[in-house]
Amino acid sequence: MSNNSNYKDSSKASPSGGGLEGASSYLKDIFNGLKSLVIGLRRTFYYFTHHKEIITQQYPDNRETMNLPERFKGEVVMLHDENNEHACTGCTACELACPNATIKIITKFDITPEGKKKKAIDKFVYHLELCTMCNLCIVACPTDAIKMAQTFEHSVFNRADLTKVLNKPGSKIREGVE
Amino acid sequence: MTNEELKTKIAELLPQASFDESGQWLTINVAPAEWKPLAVKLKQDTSLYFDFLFCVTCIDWKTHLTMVYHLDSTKFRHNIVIKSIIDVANPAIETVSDIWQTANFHEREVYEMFGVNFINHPDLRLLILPDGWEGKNPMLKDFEDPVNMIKL
Amino acid sequence: MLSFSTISKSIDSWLRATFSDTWTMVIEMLIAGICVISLFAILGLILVLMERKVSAWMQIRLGPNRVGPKGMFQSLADTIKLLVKEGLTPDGADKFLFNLAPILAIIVAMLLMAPIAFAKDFQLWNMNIGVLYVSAVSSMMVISILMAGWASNNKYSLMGAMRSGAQIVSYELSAGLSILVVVVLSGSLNLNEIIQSQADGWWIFKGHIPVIIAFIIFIIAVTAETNRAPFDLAEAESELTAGFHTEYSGMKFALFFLAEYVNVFIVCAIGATLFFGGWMPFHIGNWQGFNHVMDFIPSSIWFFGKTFFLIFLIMWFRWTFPRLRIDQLLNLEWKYLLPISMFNLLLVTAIAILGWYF
Amino acid sequence: MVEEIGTTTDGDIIINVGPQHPATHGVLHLVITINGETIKKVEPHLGFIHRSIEKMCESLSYRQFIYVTSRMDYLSSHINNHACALCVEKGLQIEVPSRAQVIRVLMDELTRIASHELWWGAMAMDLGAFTPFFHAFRERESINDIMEETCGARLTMNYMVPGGVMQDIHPNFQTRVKNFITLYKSKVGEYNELVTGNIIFQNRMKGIGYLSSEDAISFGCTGPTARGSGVSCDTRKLYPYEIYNQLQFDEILETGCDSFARYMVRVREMNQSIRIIEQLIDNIPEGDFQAKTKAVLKLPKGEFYQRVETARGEFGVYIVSEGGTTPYRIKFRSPGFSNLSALDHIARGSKLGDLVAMMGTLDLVIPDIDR
Repeated sequence: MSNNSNYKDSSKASPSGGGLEGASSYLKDIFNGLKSLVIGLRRTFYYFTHHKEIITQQYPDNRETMNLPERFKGEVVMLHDENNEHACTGCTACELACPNATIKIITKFDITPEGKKKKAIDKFVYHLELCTMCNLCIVACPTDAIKMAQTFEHSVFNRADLTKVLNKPGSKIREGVE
Repeated sequence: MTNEELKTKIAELLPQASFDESGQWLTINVAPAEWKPLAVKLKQDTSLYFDFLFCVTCIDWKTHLTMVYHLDSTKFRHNIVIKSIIDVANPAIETVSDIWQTANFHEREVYEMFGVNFINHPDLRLLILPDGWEGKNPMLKDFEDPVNMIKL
Repeated sequence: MLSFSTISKSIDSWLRATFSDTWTMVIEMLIAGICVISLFAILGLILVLMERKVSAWMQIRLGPNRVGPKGMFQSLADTIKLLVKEGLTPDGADKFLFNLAPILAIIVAMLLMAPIAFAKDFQLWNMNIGVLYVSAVSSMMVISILMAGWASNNKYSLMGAMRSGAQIVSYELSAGLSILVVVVLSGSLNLNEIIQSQADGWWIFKGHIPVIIAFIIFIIAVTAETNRAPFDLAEAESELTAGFHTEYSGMKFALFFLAEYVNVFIVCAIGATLFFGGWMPFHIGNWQGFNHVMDFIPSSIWFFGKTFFLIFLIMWFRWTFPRLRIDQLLNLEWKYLLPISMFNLLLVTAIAILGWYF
Repeated sequence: MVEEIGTTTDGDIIINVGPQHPATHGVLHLVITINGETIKKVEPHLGFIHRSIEKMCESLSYRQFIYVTSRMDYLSSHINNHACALCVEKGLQIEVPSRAQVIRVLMDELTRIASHELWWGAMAMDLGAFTPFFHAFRERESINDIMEETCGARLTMNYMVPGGVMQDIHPNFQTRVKNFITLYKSKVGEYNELVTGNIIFQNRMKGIGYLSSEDAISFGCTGPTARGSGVSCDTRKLYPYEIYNQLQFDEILETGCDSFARYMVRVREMNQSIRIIEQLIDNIPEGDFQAKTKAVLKLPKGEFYQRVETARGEFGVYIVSEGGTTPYRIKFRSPGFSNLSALDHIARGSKLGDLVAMMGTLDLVIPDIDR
């Protein structure tokens, strides 16, 4: 069953009146048009009856089963091990690599047990609201201290919450990382 | 056509043009007043046939502006670059939008971004900037926008 | 067996026993009015949900599935949303006409309910010119669309309304001519008699190819008349944003929306009545046994089954085909459908006179 | 009422299509003059999403500016990045490892298919058929998943760096691309069933939006828009970059010059991209995915121009360097800007409904036009 089959292009000349040839090409046009519409209808009916083809992902419900690839660029995080130690030396390579001034590193001077002054990070400030997830800071980092996390639900009610300090309180640089 | 042939051919058309071959393509420096007559010839000459103007832009060198036209021929596939230095105080050059229709939009863009006045342009109005834009042309080097930060 | 007709009869006899004739009349009118309005609401809810599910499945989506079991209350939730939304009236609008238009649309749709036989002996008004009434009243729909388009003071609305005017007036003709085919065959304008004439088989089977052609033309024409894709030029989302109801919001928009769906239901009900025998079960000639088995299925189920089948057809078209252009639309009507249906009518008249149908 | 607003003396009506309009696919503003349903003039007003990317790039280093270009033509962001990386490499004369070249080309072609898929769905939606849009997204999603796995993002990948690509391909990459090719081949027939062969669609497309080849060249149209008018302009063939000169593929040319020709070019181009991917997917050479580059890139003084073929046409990057770490001036020659300028020419005299179809066949991406 199909409709609007007998439609013909207005730009084409209509078949010349009379004559078997004109009539047969007229009917052929109608038939071909009808056929093309039936083909389309058959395709949609196929999907109407084949529900296993449905590709909808029910997003908030499938949070547990959803697997984002490990390279997915969600936000920058700093890796801390079980001793609350990280690998950031405060070299500011990431700060320089960032195109948007997303990262601001505030350094301080630690006193080592030997009594020497050593440069270390005080705060690794990360402005998520400015970040475009371009991955340049991760590539620039010489000690692999930061990486991209797979989180993606970043909405917050307060804009200030998007400014994050990535090094955990009390954390210090891992031994041996220069 | 090779660069050498192009050079001899264009030198015939415009003896006072100077050439520069340091770049990717043959660059021809012309004075603003000479540009329009040359453009007509470049398009119409059967052995040159530069019918495809693929890029029109302007560079602000602070002391002067340079109009840059990139030309291609869909028949012979040779490219040239035309450069024309124009005065920064009173930037004006004749339009080529009647030769290559694509220049219409590109010149309107250059007009609002650099303030270059295209003489005889059929429709020289603001295209991208909001109507009633007052103030400097945004792509000039000394443009400062305190509201929307561009520099970091 | 409990059916609509026995219920209505018992209510009627009880009322007549309790009240005077005048009061019976008044109360019955009230009941009928309430029934029609609630049918409206229910139809709107069901059809919107149906459309969303049909489109979703054709588009490899799930469709509404959050509100209620399997998303069944989704359209109810939408209705509540539309009810509480602010109904804006634009500043430059002709306020009176702007507010009148959706009401007129819904009144037209309501009027069309009157002659439809929903089940055996269950009809609001069994008038002798039922077919004429339906085709006359349904063309009033265009007035509300024109009114809405004009009063909105919006160029998109106006263009949508003008398109719709040209479209509905044109397609009215071929719809009327294809309805006439059945009228000629059954020899009556009364919808009930048309149904009775199909007791030994529906017209679509009895009337050979001419009736099938008439049916195809009918379904094309009513798709166009109800402004449904591929003939939705009055709304034409990608061209006119929303056409004649661009400026409508809240409940006024909901009334247009409802009127569209109820119109679809009504034209499909008419189509089912004319070509598929309305509530008449599937009968084949004199096969008494078979016909008797078919009679066990309640007549209302037959009616709604056929109507919803036709509604599904119209939805199927909508979610498969691209839209026509306005000149192509008018070409289709005036150069193809109208001559064909005129010729078809001539053929059917000959068949009817010579008695060549079953 | 209606007379008061935007009506000219001879009964023409001026209508604003956009900036918010379902058919403009973005914030394009067209001021059209119509008489009844017939279009007399189309006048684009741009700038609603102009971010002055060229100016921004002047303050970004040669590594940094590449990511911004993803935000121009977001549907072929990968190819934009590619053009920028190539231009910087041209200036620095970096030899890109062959593995990186193959990966780049593979990604380019996947992007091209994804872009055409989206265009196909949106095109059908412009004409009022909603269903194809979702069917197109099914295939496009699987490309996006491949991108997500390897590049870490679905749309603005920023996978290209000067000298190669940012990361090596994911171990699953080859299998997933092969799965995609199987999926695509099983589904591409449906495109013809649903849209291409449909009589309504054909009648809506054939004979409208006539753009002669002379006009196409004069308006600077490139890509499928120009190839629909029979203009050979595939940069991959004419000015081959990367390894395109070693690959077997055809430049699709249609001579219809109308909307249907432009439509067919894109549909057929997808098959050519599949052909390129099939040639490369099993032949990714071993080696580095990135050339060794200095930490701070400094382009020598001079001018560098790189042309590539995006899904919409020829994309050009023109870098003027003064020898510093940031470009002195960057010009992006975007294909959409030139293609849009032809809209007025092809739309005059046709019906309002056809304007939407023409805009669809020009495949406009507004950030690409505005930059």
